[in-house]
Amino acid sequence: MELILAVSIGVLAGSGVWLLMRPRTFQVIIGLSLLSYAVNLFIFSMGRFPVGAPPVLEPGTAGDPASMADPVPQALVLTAIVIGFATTALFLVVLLASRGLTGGDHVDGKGGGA
Amino acid sequence: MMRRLLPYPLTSAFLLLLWLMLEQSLAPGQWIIGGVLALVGGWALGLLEPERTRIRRLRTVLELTCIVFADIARSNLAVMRVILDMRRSDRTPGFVRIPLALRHPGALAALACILTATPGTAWVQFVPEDGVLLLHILDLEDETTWIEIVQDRYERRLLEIFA
Amino acid sequence: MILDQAALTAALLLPYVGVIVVALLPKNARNLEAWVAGGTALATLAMVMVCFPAISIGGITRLTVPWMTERGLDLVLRMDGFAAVFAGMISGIGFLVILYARYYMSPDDPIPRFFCLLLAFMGSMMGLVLSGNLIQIVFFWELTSLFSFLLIGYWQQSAPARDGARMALTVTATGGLCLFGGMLLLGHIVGSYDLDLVLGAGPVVRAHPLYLPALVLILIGALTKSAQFPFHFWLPQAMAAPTPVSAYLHSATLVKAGVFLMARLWPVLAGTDAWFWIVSTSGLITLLVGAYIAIFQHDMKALLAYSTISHLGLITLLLGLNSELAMVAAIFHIMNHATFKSSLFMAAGIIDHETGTRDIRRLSGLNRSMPFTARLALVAAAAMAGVPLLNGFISKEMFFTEALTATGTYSWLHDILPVAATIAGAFAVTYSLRFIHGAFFGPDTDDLPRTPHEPPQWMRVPVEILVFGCMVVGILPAATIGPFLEVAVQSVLVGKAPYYSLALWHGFTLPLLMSMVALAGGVILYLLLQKHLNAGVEGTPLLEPLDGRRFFDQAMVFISWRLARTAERLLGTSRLQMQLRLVICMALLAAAGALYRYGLHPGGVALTAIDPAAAVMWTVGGACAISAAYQAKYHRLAALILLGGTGLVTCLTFVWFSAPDLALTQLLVEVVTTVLLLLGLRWLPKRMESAGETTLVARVRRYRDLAIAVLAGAGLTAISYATMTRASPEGISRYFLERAYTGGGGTNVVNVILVDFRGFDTLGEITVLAIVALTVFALLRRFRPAPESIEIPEQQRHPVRERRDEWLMVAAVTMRMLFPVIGLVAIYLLLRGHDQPGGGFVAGLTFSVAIIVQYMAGGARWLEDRVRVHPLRWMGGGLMLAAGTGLGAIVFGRPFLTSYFAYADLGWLGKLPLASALLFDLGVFALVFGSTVLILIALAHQSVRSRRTAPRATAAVAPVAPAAPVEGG
Amino acid sequence: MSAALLWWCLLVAQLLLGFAMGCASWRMIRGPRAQDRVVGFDALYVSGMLLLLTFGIRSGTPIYFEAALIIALLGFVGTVALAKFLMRGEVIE
Amino acid sequence: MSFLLQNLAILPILVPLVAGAVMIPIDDQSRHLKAAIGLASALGLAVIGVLLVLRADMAVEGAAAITVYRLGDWPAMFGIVLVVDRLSAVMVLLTAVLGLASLTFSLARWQRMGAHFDALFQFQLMGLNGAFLTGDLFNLFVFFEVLLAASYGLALHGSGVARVKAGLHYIAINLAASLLFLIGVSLIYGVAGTLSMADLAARIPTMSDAYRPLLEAGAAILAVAFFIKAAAWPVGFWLVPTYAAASPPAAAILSMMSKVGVYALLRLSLLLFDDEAGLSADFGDTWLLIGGVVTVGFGAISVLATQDLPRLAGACVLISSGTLLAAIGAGEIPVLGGALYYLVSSVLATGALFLLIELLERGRDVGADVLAVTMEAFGDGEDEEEEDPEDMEIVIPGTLAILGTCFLGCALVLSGLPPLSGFLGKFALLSGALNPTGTDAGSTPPFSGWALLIVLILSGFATVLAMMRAGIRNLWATADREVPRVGVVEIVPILFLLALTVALTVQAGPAMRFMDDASKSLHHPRDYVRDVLIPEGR
Amino acid sequence: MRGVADLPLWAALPVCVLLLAGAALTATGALGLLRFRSFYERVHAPTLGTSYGVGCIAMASIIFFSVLQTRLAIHELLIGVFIVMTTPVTLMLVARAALHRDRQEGHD
Ligand code: NA
Ligand code: NA
Repeated sequence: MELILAVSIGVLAGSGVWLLMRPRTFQVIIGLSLLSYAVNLFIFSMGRFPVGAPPVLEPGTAGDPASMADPVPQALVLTAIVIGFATTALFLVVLLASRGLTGGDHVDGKGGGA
Repeated sequence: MMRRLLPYPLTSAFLLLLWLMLEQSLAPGQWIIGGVLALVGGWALGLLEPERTRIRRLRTVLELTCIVFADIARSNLAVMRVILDMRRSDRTPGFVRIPLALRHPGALAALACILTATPGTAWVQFVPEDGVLLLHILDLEDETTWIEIVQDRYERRLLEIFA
Repeated sequence: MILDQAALTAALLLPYVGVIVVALLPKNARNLEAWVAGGTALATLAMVMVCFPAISIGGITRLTVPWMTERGLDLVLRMDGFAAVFAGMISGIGFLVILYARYYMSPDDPIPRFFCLLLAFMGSMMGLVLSGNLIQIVFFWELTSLFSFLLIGYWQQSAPARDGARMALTVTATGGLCLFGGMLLLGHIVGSYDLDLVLGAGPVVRAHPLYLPALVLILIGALTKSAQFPFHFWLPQAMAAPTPVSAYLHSATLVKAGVFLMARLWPVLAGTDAWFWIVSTSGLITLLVGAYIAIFQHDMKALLAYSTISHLGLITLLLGLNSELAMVAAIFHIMNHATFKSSLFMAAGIIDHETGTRDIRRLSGLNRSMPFTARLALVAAAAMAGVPLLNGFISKEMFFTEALTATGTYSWLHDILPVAATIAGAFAVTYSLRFIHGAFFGPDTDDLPRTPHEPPQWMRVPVEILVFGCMVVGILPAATIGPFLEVAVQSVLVGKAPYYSLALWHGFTLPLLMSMVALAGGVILYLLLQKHLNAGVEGTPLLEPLDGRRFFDQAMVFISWRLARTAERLLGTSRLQMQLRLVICMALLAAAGALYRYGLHPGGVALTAIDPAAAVMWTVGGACAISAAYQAKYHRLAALILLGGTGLVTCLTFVWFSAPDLALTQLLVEVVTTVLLLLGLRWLPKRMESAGETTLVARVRRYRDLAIAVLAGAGLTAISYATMTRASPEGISRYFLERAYTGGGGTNVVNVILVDFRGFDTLGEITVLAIVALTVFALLRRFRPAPESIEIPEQQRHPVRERRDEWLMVAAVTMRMLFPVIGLVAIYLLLRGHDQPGGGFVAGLTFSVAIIVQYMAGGARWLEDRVRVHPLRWMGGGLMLAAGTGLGAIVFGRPFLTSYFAYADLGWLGKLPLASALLFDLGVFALVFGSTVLILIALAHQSVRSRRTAPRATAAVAPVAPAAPVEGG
Repeated sequence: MSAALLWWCLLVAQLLLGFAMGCASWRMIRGPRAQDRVVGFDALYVSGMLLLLTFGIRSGTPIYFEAALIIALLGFVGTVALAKFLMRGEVIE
Repeated sequence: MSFLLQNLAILPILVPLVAGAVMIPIDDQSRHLKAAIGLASALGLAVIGVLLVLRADMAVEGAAAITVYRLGDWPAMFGIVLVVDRLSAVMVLLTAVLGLASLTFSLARWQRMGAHFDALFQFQLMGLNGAFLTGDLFNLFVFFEVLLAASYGLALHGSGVARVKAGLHYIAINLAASLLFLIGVSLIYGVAGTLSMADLAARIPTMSDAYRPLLEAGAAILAVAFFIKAAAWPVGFWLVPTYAAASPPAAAILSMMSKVGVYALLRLSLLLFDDEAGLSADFGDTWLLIGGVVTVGFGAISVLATQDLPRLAGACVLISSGTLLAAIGAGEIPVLGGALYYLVSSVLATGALFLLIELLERGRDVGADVLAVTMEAFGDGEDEEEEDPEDMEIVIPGTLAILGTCFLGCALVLSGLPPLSGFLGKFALLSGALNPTGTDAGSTPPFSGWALLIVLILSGFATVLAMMRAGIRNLWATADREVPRVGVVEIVPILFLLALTVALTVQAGPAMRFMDDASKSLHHPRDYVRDVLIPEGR
Repeated sequence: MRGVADLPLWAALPVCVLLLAGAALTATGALGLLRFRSFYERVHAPTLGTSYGVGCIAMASIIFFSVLQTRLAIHELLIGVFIVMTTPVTLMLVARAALHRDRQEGHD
């Protein structure tokens, strides 16, 4: 299972990195999104392997770290997801503004509709 | 007064039920919270000004429900067979136009739910001007059968309910 | 002692006080400004004189003001004899120059600036000579460069002034930087920057391995400042400055700073072969070349400038000879040169002022129209030529003596020295003759811009005083300048001053013969050159190709343009692709580099069994990701959909590995992002898959990128695999699991972390969201779509004439029904978040989806007629609520964000959880809702807005812009 | 006994649902037209949601219910937006 | 009062947060209200900054003067803490000063060039302060995002082709950097099990060998992220175009931004990889030195290669970043002390320069033309704003002379020429680098000393050349230009910043002592660790 | 928390059957998505999953949790309700959009 998750992270990251290096703004934004997934999973994987052990307590008890997923990476991923969402929105609007002002969708703002 | 307070009693009731099911609790506190939320939900819906819906005959509702469940079950099997046995060549998919008398949006939505939930029929277009519904049928043996099924089995009952 | 120190301080500060006073005076108060400036200079001179008695008996007046004491940099004012002589020269000649400038400068010039800069320069020179700390010397050194730059460029509207200033600063400031480095090294060698300590550490310094680098750096500084070969070329260009500036800076002060420094550090640095070779070679070449070039100048000021270079070369040469007597001669000549050269510049200025030209070829016979000035110039020029009975003669005699007796490691330089000295003397006679004869003698001319006549009396006074000085010193050296020279020499050589005699007549000696030969030779040379000079040819014979200025300009152009731009192009990039590529590669290299040291091996924890369903799931996710990467260029919609697929699989993974909160959040973000990207997709240009063949270069580039991408993916895989196969370290998470309920009052540990343990993160995170929403809003207000996407989308434009088709009607019924339902679910998620999966963020997103669905069902106009969301209020309110919850704790005397919770027992109604965290979460909810709606709706409104303006904007493009009915639902 | 039975059934069911996801994603990847992808996307969401439910059964906790509920309730929003985009060229008019 | 003092550490974050939050719903019409709130907040921040500096400096000789603020009253290891030491205090003060100046400057016209400028500005201050104060690695990420998000907004403030084009690059690269940041932080968490910087520093010396390679890989990836933010070569090409395109008040505050990356590297490298960090001691120092030197080199090239004033200022930021990186890499107490002094002076000067440039170039702003076209085509009537430059703009006499003097001041500081603090900063840095063990005779300077000496002298040379060229072209060679209309509120902030560099020069002794003390305590991180991890809180 | 092992056989049987039936229906539907040749045919395929596919699995879940927690846990019904409400919206709109696109391209 570790291998599957690790490979998945790698595949997502590789796809994202590939897109990141492409010349069209839309490719970049999709690449950033894919990379975000990869990074979120990566952060998540730092909590190791807790199948079926969500960090939700029974009222009035203390949780047992041995039988529960590490909640910290989860909290970190949550923050990362939110921030990723925000920055995706921002990047989208900036790429639209760039598209509007330069007439093209090249990352360097060159070219007309091509 | 009552109408101001509770413009959409059915919706509000549904919301209350929804709340209780979500909380999985019948505690008095949940009734109160659910009730308040249901009221507020009704007003919120009122902002969007949907057409008011009065459901008349509960018996017809029940009847229709049973019919639909049965139809869906049958269609499920039929479509499953179609998919698993692709070599069958006598299947002719196609469009069928069905004139409808139904105009109430809520009723139309209900019909859409029924037809979509039933495998084998797909709602494609409805033109309110002349009331023609365009359906796509996976296994169209006979157009008129389908027209009858829709008109007699579903539309008639919906007309009754949403009178 | 106190009085001396006070006077010393005043001597340094007075010029700067003067600067401030002059700067505050009104623009038109020309006389007042001159008075203030002149008064300041005189007062400064007076202060120097006050200090002198104590110094004349061999004392040193020191005053230390703490500055950056930790680094050995204090403001040390230190006056010894040498410094006093220089200070007197600076302030005295400064006063004369100010007096002269009062009459020289035109009323149209910005006078306050002139006097300000002049006084500031005087202050910097004072600071330089009175410094008792190496770094302080550099400090004032660079200040002199700076103010001389500003003074040379005083007439900033003239291109030569700008160019001259630029060149002067380039050379001298660069030299200053080298000097800085040299001084730092010297300080390092000595272990202190204090001048007295440094002066006492000569043997240590000369024996140190860093002596040579320090020496070279310091000498570069000194030689550039004193315009010594090969850095001599800037000085003539500086003649674009007003003549008083030339008289002051380029004769008496600025250029003397270099020789001052060499003399100052002579006890420390001199006495080695390196010193001898560098300094005396440079001096000798400068002496000869400067004098030679001076002969061929037609501009009086240029002639004087080259002669200055030559005389400075002489001084440098003397300093380079490693002999105490030569040092005496050098100091003496510094003084003499200051007097006669400034008077000559002033005379040239008077001529320029009264005739309108300085061109020796045009000037002629001024002896008749301005006889008094002519006499003065004649005397000064004679001093420059080294004619007996004038001061220049005596120091030149001393020079010749030194040239003959120079000792040290024997070298060929010693052989040619007497000859070279005589030749240089002859050249000096020649150019002096040319200066005098060319301008004042010969026939009258009426070819001048102005009719020449004597200048105002007060303009001549400074010249008179200086020339008087030349004569007095020349006749009675021992009685006049003797004591001062003695004090200076004693202080420089720290008590090791040799015997020397300041007399006019030493009998018939070899030096006298050399003087005579030089005088005669100079006259003969002048006569021989008559034809050439009268022809008025520009340029210097033989040295034409050695134009330092041209080299300099070319070098500058090369360095600052061609080299820098090429380097910037090669070493930098403005392309985003390359930048991102570099970012990725650097990250890869950094991680690989760090791992290289240890190697990376999988850890020892037993692997978890593979779950086939998860494997299938992830095959799907990976396929979606790769296809999205493949399709993103031509099939944007497909890429978007595939991205959603990957997102879903990610979300399922979160569930798989026990993170329900993450799954919820990811899911909602997924939904909102899809809508968001679709809203944006409308504005992107159409992209058709071109069948054109790709070039080889493009293909290679793609393979390179592919390799990088594969490496990046593999790297991340390796790291995460290595970590996952290592046991979890005993970290902080145990605490959270144990304390979440007892300390934080919630059972959903993740939520408790988010709103309590690490609520501060969440506060920051929602601020990010708010910021982004505001930015998006601001940016979209100025949004200008591309012309071709302003039009109605293709889908609505195509000539399919349909009957009025309420295609959304049926769907809209359901979508509207869902409005309260989704809202209810949102509140459900909000309220339970502290104990179960959910929470403010998820709830806020859900609530915003409820609104977005209505926007999609009814259209913006329709919905906003009925429901108006005020996103900004939600955002502001939410943020304030979240921050306010934290502030509440402060009110109760606890740190910010300290949480409070209790379960209120409401009897039969059940228990009501009361937690400050819920309030905080409510703030999160409001903010997330407001921000998401603001972003999405602002984007959606662009369609509405551009549609409103579309007919106007497209009118020029297409005559018919069909406006389809837009009301849906 | 019941545990083993349930375990096997869950495995088969999850594999079947995984297969369903695979088919749906195939449609998303291959198209051929945008509407095919959208339909595939919708089917992927439903299959994923069902997978979640089976996973809830497998782990014996109801804690994943909300995630499934959210897919059921809001999964359609993305699809509707896509459909609207296909139809009208913009999502919100 | 004690109430305020007790919570002094949180105020630099809280004050701008509340000010920004209050401003969000306020209508853009009520600019004066927003300006008042913003100025009040900035002034308050300046006062708080002064108090923090005073408090941080109060400690007795030797003892670290560290204030720890436990958010949520959780123990430091588990909750997030704010840590005020000399370094963070001085950074907060610097931020406040720069913020005050740019905000005042913006009142003349830039405040009106786009929506929500004031709120974004406050959030920018909040993000900067948070990044300087936090003692938690992930919280550092969050505040990085806050300040970056705000900087995106400010960099794009006013829109226009140049800004949007540069902004797109800026955002794309910083998003990539943020992802690297996340990878680094989470990897460190994955092997160290903690996020608190102090706790991390306590764990590293005894860390098991199984974890160490991954820890160092995480730190290396994190360092790349910080290198990007610090605009080091070859990952810093975004800086010059972005800063050059940004509106002046934004650029001025952004000049603080690149220092955040430097700050993070400084803080973490010294805290986590000190001499006691076992195998990881001095991890990455060489690369910091190399990166810094190369960055200064590239900055010097850029300085020479540009004709354009804003780009020139941006290149100066590069040089200053590189210098600081190299100084950190040198790893000596006196070098760092000098570097901190240099940092303060160069930030003040670049801030002033960015503000000044717009005044010098006023009247030929290409961006403004584009803006006008945009508004014409898509003016929405009620939501576009372009009032006349009004009351704020009182034309002052001698404008050109004042501008010239200001430019001269900036140029002097940036090129390290006397008499302003730039020279002293370079001197302090270099004397420290050449005499790391004090000014006792006989030792040979270390390699880093030579590197710094050469690099600083060459970059000084380049800056002098470029500044001189620019000054001549913009102030001298344009005799017939019309005098730009400059308001008092625009010139006062510039003079204020330059006055501070003068104060820094005059008070070089105390300032340097403070910086050396800061450097000393940074090089003895065990005190920091001990003070932060004191078991307090609930 | 009690888990899979605690379920009595009488409850496990219907749960198993329902699970398998639901999953099989959904899988068949997805297969149809793969195998049908025209778009309008493919639209039908997912409805297998969205009708009784969801129904069966939700019912399995209801039985499972009700027995396990010894109380009626019927909230899974909501999933069914929501699916039934929302699927028509999507499929209707997608089919309509496809029709529109086909007509635009002249296949009317
Ligand atoms: Na939550
Ligand atoms: Na270190």
